[in-house]
Amino acid sequence: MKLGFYPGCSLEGSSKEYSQSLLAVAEKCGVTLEEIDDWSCCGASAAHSLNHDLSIALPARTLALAENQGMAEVVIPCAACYGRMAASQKAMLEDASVLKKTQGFIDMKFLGNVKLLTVFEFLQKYIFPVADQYIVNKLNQKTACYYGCLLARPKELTKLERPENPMEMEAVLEKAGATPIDWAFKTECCGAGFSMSRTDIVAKLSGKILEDAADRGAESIIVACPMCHSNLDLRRPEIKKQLKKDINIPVLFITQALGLSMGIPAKDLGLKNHLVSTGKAVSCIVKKEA
Amino acid sequence: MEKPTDKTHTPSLRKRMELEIGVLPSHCYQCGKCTAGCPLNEDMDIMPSQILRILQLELPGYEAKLLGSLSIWLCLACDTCYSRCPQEVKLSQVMDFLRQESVQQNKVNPKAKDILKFHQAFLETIEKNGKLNEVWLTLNYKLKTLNLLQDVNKAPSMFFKGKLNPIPERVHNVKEIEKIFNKVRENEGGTK
Amino acid sequence: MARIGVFICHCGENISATVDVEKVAQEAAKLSGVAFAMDYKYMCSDPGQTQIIEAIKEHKLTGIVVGACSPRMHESTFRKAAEKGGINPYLCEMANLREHVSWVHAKGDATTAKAIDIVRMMVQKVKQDSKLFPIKVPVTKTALVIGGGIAGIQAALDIANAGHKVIMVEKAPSIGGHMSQLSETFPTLDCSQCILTPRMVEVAQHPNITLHTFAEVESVSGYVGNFEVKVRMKAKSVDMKLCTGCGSCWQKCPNKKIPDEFNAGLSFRTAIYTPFPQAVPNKPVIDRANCSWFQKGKCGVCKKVCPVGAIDYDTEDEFLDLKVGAIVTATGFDIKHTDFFPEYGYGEFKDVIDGLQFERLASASGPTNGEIRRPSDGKIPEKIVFVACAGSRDKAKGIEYCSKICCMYTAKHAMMYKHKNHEGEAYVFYMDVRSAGKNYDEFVRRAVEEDDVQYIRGRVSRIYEKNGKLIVKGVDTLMNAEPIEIEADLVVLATAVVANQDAESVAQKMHISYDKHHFFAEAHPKLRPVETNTAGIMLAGACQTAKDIPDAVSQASAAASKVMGLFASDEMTREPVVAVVNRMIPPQFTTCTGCLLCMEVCPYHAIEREEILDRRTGEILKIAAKVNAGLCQGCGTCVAFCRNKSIDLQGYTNQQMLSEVIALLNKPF
Amino acid sequence: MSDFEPKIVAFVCNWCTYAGADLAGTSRTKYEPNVRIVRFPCTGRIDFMLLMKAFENGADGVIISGCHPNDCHYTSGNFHARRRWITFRSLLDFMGFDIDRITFSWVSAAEGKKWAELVNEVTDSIRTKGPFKEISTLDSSKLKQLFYDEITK
Repeated sequence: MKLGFYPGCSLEGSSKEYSQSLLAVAEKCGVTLEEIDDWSCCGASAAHSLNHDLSIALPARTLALAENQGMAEVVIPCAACYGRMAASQKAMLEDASVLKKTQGFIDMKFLGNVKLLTVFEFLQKYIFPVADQYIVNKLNQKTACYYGCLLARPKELTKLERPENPMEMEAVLEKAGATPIDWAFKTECCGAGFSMSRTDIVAKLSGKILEDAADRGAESIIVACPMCHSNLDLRRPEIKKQLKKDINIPVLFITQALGLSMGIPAKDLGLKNHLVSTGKAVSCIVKKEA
Repeated sequence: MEKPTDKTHTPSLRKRMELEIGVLPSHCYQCGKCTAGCPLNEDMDIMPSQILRILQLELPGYEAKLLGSLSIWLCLACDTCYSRCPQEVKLSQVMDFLRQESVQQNKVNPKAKDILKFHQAFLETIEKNGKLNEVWLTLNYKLKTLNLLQDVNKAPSMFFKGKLNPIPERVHNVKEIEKIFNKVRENEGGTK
Repeated sequence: MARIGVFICHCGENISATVDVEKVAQEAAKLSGVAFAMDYKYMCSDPGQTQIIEAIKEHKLTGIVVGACSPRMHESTFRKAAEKGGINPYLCEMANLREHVSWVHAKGDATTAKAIDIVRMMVQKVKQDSKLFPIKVPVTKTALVIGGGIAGIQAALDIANAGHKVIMVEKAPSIGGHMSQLSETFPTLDCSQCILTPRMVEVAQHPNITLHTFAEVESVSGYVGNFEVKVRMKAKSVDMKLCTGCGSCWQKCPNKKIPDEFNAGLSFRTAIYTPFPQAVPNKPVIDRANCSWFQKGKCGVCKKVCPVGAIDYDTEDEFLDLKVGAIVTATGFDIKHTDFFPEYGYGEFKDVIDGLQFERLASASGPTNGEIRRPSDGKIPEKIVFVACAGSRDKAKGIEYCSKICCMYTAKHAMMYKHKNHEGEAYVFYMDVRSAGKNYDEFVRRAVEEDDVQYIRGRVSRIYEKNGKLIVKGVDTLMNAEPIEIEADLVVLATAVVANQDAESVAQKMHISYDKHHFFAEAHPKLRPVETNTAGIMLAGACQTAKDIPDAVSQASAAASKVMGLFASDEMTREPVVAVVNRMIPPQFTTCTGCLLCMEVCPYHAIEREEILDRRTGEILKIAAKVNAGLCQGCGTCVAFCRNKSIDLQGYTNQQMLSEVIALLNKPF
Repeated sequence: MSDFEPKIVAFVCNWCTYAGADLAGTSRTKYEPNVRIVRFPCTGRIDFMLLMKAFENGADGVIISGCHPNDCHYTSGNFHARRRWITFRSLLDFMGFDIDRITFSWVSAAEGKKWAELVNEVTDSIRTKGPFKEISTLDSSKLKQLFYDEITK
């Protein structure tokens, strides 16, 4: 059984470290991820903003490829990509006319037999069962688990039990020996696609998020979405201007955090790639007593 | 229902929307929960709940008002509204629909031009490469908006941190992607 | 050989003006089996009826057809006449020559022809008629009231005061229901317990009322006037006769951390407990699920301290078999709890409470002795936000209906808060204020105008905790949908009214129908609002739908009056228009194959499965359907469904209907 | 054909449509005299074989009418009637019976006018259809063939 992998564009660019750390963790736990050959962009918010058909067709191509390459499951770590792919799949499976039209666009067959996994589902299904034997460190810090929009909503796609206050990420962090805090901005929006076109909005929304995390004593913020990451990490200067104060809580990808607990060296997790130094988070880590 | 405004008897914006995306404004009872929860409500010129209200009433000139609004471009499709709506009105889809209409009828709000250009730059980059390359996207976007200086200070640091990767990743068979784009366009009768 | 008499009425001019009545009579006379035919100006008049009576005697008639007005008008009149003439009243049929002929058609042959057709039709029918006799059903003049809330109490007292025996069954250890939990009542703001507790005591002391608390109905069988009910008396572990209610047991009980149902979980009670000080009966029971004696097998403190030795750990559930003539169902309602609302914190914020909890906070007998303090830290809130329609009118996550009482009690809550804390601020997020009722809207206006409660039109999207405050993200749709954020100390959700958890199973036990929300269904939404489809079972209070106290009480009295009506005579007389399964001798020769399709389709559960046994060996010879004449209402659905015509409807038999149809078309006879 | 007057039989329930017809009378609403009413306690009681009998005995058209949905005096009789009618109707249709000769309708006790209109409409349509002969000319072998074709499709 091949376990497919769809990195998505950001994970080849600004959020390399996400795929890097995901693959590192997977490898550590003896799980091989196979990248969908010749996958293309999901269209992200641009496609569904400007062209409905395109927003279904673009993911459809990749989904069809995955099917042809005989993948039963595909891991989609990027929350945004997952959202678009799942939406596209749902649209085609629920409406025959959409399916027909889309197959016309991509001129490929689509069967809909690939199961899409969010990063949580992947970790729960493939990493959790074996994780304990590899976890050597306690992260030993207060973390604010940040889901953002696309991991929590809409619930018919994300399949979360408690969309308003999910706990999936917390489960992972507890395994990694961190203490997740209870906070209010878990599922608030960070500004997503506006990081370039409306930086002011990003600064405001991400600002609120950082502020609440800081107020509640978070030592690190954990994310599972490249957009959330770049907004909370790269946009720190703008946020600083917005809040008129400096918050230097590092933002880690969930897989980086897990990787650290497994003692994977920082460079293999791409910790250096962040704008906000992750040193603070790393320094808290202690050996896990047997 | 509003009478068709012109001779050609095209169905009203509301009717077209109902037919295309199957969202019925009549289901909204104006509780305002969507507006209350919207992360961008402070920046919007027309509140989400009011957008539905306008669609319900269809007062003369309402189409221009909606298609020219900034709100439809500010919506980030975070689906907070939909996930809390007691009547399950898919507001984010309404926004998508209105955006596309406003582009087609080029009524796009001047304040939203940058957002639109970003989206267009994004799609063009994909059309060329099949994948998104942030460097290309950024350049393309800057050329469109001409605010070339935005983020230049960031570029070097990002570059050294390996966040920027100038050599674009491309889909082997880019033609395929182009085909998809063309077919979709044809299907729409050459809009955009 | 049938000897039918036909009597055609002119109805003054009403019929004769357009129908040639003489001709109709003449034609009728020619019909086979017609021994006598006449026409007369006013058949329904005294002389008219006398002529019928005499004709029956003189011509030895075996049945009569009266061609006059609609049977819905005068059927009973002429049936009585037939009876006076000495034939079975059900051997009289009416041909509707006025409403269906003379008044709707112009004068002419076609009209007269139609009149003749109808007469011929009825003549054929009456030939097929058979003697029928009204069904008499004895009535047990004892009523069962299920549920001891205000509705049940009202119904029980009304029936008992009318001189009938009443048995009340309440599942909780005390009667009183939700009303006993309320602080003050709208729109008068008088103290709930002050008006309720006297009624509770009255019930306990009433000579005609037998009260069974801590008991539940197990099963109901039988039919109107003759129900058989099995009641489970849950083991109280306390001898009610010996117990003096001194209270030393629960004062000493070590299990002190059990959430108190009466205080809506805002305080704790002991394992042996009386729900509240004014409880009726005011004697404790042991909650075995939480008692260390029953869970761990040790403790026994209460037994030691009881001065009269009333504690008995060995009592077991007992069953009671009751015979009652009527049942009043008053099982009440429940509300959604705060954990139902994801966007309002899944019930994890201590200071987000529901309406019932606020009632307890505001009640003088409550955990804070009537001081409104927040559950988390006991501080007196300076800002309270009330959220109306929490779960109501929310088809996506809650229920689509309006819970009816929330608008009023929310106004009351805000008012009471302002009365107790003049400096405090009260905000109400609402969608509509529905205050239809005597002095209701005035009440709401008072909250706004005199107690300056802030009403904001809009739903609350989210509530979260920050630095000991609750951030309420709402909107004011009346002000250009302006987003509004309030830092509140306490949030009260006016949560939706829903049916009881066990409503469905109760309904199934009683064979009454219920809607998709598990509220019990009335027989007719307008004209029979307190009866159910099962004759003899009435509804009272919020088990039917969300109701406030005045509505619940009036429905209870209405239900009581229905019961009294039933009890007015020793036996009920019912029209013999009921279904019968054909029977022969020996019984197993019935054509009924026992497919019991009729049982499926009968709306009244009037059809039972009967085993025809061999007299000697007792083995089952055949399964057949059996109609319970007490329950059958005579709709005849079973007849149409019956696969081999083994079940038939008296008064509308297959034979009768068929001969009507044939008579209509194949003319002349 | 022009002087053809159709024979129409109406199977109605006692509580709604029969009362409705009474109301038409008391309010003197005039309508075609071609209809003959057979009174049932409830449409749920109507055995559809009676319809066939009616046609067999020379009816040209049949009306079935009872209480509106949810208004049934016996709560569900009219639903049972409707359900059975839907199945029965498709059977008739399949057998090539002209189902337009049967009209299923709801007329409440308050709809005297509607009753009158119903009768007039049906009378007119049957009048244009002409007398009903199919049953007498029914050829069972043809039926069998029909059925065979259907199942061997």
